[in-house]
Amino acid sequence: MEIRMLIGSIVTLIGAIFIFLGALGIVRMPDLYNRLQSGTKASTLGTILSIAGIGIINPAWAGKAFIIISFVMMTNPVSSHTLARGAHHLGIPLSKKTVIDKLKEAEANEKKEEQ
Amino acid sequence: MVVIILTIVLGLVMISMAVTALTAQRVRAAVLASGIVSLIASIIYLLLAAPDVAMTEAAIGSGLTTIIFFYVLNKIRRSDV
Amino acid sequence: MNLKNVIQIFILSYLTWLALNWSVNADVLITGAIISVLIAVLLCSHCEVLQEVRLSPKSFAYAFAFVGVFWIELIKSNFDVALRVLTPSLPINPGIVEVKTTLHSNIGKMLLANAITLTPGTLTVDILDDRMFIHWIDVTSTDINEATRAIVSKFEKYLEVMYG
Amino acid sequence: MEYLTLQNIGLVTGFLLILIGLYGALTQKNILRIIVAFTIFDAGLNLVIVALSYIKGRVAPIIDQTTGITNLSEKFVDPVPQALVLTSIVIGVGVTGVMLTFALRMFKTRQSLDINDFKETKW
Amino acid sequence: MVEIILYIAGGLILLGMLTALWRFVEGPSSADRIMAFDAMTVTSIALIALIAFFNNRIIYLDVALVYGLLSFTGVIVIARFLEKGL
Amino acid sequence: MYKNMFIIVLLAGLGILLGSFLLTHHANKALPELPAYYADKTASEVGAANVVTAVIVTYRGFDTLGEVTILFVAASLIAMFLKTSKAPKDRHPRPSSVILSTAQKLLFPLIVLFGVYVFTNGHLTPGGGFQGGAVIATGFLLLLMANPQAEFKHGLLNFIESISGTSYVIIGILGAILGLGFLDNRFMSLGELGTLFSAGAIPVIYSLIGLKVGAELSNILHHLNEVQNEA
Repeated sequence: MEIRMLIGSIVTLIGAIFIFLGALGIVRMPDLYNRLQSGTKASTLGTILSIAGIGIINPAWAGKAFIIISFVMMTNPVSSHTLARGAHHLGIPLSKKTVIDKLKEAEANEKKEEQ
Repeated sequence: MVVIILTIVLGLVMISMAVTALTAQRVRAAVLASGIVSLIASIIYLLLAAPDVAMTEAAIGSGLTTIIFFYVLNKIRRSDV
Repeated sequence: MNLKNVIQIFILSYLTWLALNWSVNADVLITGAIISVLIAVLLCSHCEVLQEVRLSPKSFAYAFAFVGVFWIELIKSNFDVALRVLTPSLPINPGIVEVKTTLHSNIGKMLLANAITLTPGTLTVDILDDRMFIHWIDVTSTDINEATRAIVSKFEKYLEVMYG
Repeated sequence: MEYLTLQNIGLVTGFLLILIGLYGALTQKNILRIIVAFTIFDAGLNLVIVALSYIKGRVAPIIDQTTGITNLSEKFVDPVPQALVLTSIVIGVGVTGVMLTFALRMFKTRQSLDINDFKETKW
Repeated sequence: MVEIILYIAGGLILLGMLTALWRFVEGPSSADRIMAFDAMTVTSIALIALIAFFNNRIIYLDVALVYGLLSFTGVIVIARFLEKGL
Repeated sequence: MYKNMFIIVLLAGLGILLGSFLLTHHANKALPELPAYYADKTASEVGAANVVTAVIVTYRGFDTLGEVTILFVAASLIAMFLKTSKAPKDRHPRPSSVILSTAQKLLFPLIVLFGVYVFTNGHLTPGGGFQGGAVIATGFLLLLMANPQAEFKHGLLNFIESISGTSYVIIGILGAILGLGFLDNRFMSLGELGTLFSAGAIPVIYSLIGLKVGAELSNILHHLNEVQNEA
């Protein structure tokens, strides 16, 4: 009983630490794509772990916690993918550290073929 | 006590976002800021023991209003929008 | 109107309904069945999304293995990115690389892209037929084949059995 | 220190939002920004009403295992203002939608979003 | 013991929200703002779950689900608005 | 200049008014008479676990009827404003990626199911017709996101809207004939408190409101999607 609640609260705490690190990444990273990497992904794992911890503490809440977790895991990658795709189409620049951009080359190639 | 501190922080965020909404350079940033005002309002509704209102604010006040705003902004493409 | 598709959507909705209500009273069961049938027949008779799923014992086993591998990768790479964020010099080497996938079904591609996106360090930016463009936080190779081996292969071998 | 209650914080935040929203609606020139200020005003008004209905130490007016079914009027916060605010939020989105489509029509006829360009009905 | 750990977790979550807010104010592009908005709303789901735990009401989790659903659709709409696909 | 002075004086006056209200008001220690009656009697009189839902649907049912009417008028106004400028389709939106369209197909039934859950459980958990309708409209919105030029079944939406609106009024009249007054929920059995089939007609009424609101909001979004781009 007591052990289970302790485990649940520690899982929640780990989730909160991941959320904080993700937010730190949002501020520190140099360009949008790297921010998406650290920011929304780490926040997603943090949220999942927090809710899982709450579900462990109260086993009666496990069903709803499971629904929320699977829902977040289904939707969050889709929204970050859509955002990254839109940003790249809009031409939001990558940082100076970037070594390669194959997508830009591919789009340039397609345009050349059309003409 | 913890709840009071949490509410104060959330209230300060709401007010600063409302000021941001009025001073933002582009309308889309203003709309996003007012969306954040509504989202945080729904957390404060939960703290004030009103889950029904919180759900309505999250679904209708924040979600649908922002979506309708962006549909209209999509029809008015100008440099300051 | 495809019977297999309708039955799959019905089972999915019914399980979701039971998990949402978290009770097995008769009224919950009956209402859920009626609502799930209505949704499956009226709204989803044309969305052929779960058609390509293969239903065999082997694919179920691989599904469990996929979930396990996915969670291990998720936690491992989260620690990796967290370390990068905490290091003062910010050791990143980002770039957008191209990889190839051998999956044909849409849902397999979507699951693969979602798994890649959810693991920090890699992010699916765009997908054109079987070419996927992935933003990689630490580019070790710009070659298509090597990037494919490093990013895609670990998930693909499970998804291939499940969705083809 | 006794002024620092949940209700008072909600009231102060709501009042400040009302003032900010009203100031924005009166001073902005762009129609879309006026509508944004109006939604902020709306949010502040609703927050004030809900904060007034809060009573310290009481719970949300929904019966379940944690509340029991006796002496409910000594455990619940006021449900009537909450129902009122629910109505107000739904009507708010209808009004905002109408305002936005009207702004769209105005933009289409005059290619301008400045409120000073529409003076025919001014008196 | 459990409650103290959860209070610390709540504090960290709030700090994360505020840090994301800084990125929202800072910009520089619209896409950055949307990303900060997304991170904030995902974080808020965890905050709502904690509030539900401290009030001991399972019904608050419904609010978290609606919140997540609407913020997801909002981010998709704004991203499609940016790439002119609306 | 005078206008700015006027605005500042107005806001300062309002600020002083609100501030003095804040300093003089006393927090309630107990519920007033009417809310106390609602809180005590809802379980036995109406049978709903959610007191707010009981107030909205039964005690203050006329307000909700008016609210639904206002939303209907708003939807009609939006349609009227946008329909007059119907032009040939000249929109070329950027197509969505495979990931979004596949995820939409998978999520759409689940979102609609969740909306139905929200409004059928309106008397037990927070939520109800308006929130559930908004969630269903979100599902349709996702459909539009994945394929902006999708052909919508306009007739079906209008049919659902009018049928559910009429049924709502008919149930209200049934309450007046069989029960005690217009929109009275006690002509169906109250059931056991806390189960799905309880609270008389409240789940039925809220489901009808949910369908109507969902159809109306989907219609609004569809009209906004169809109008052609300007400038």
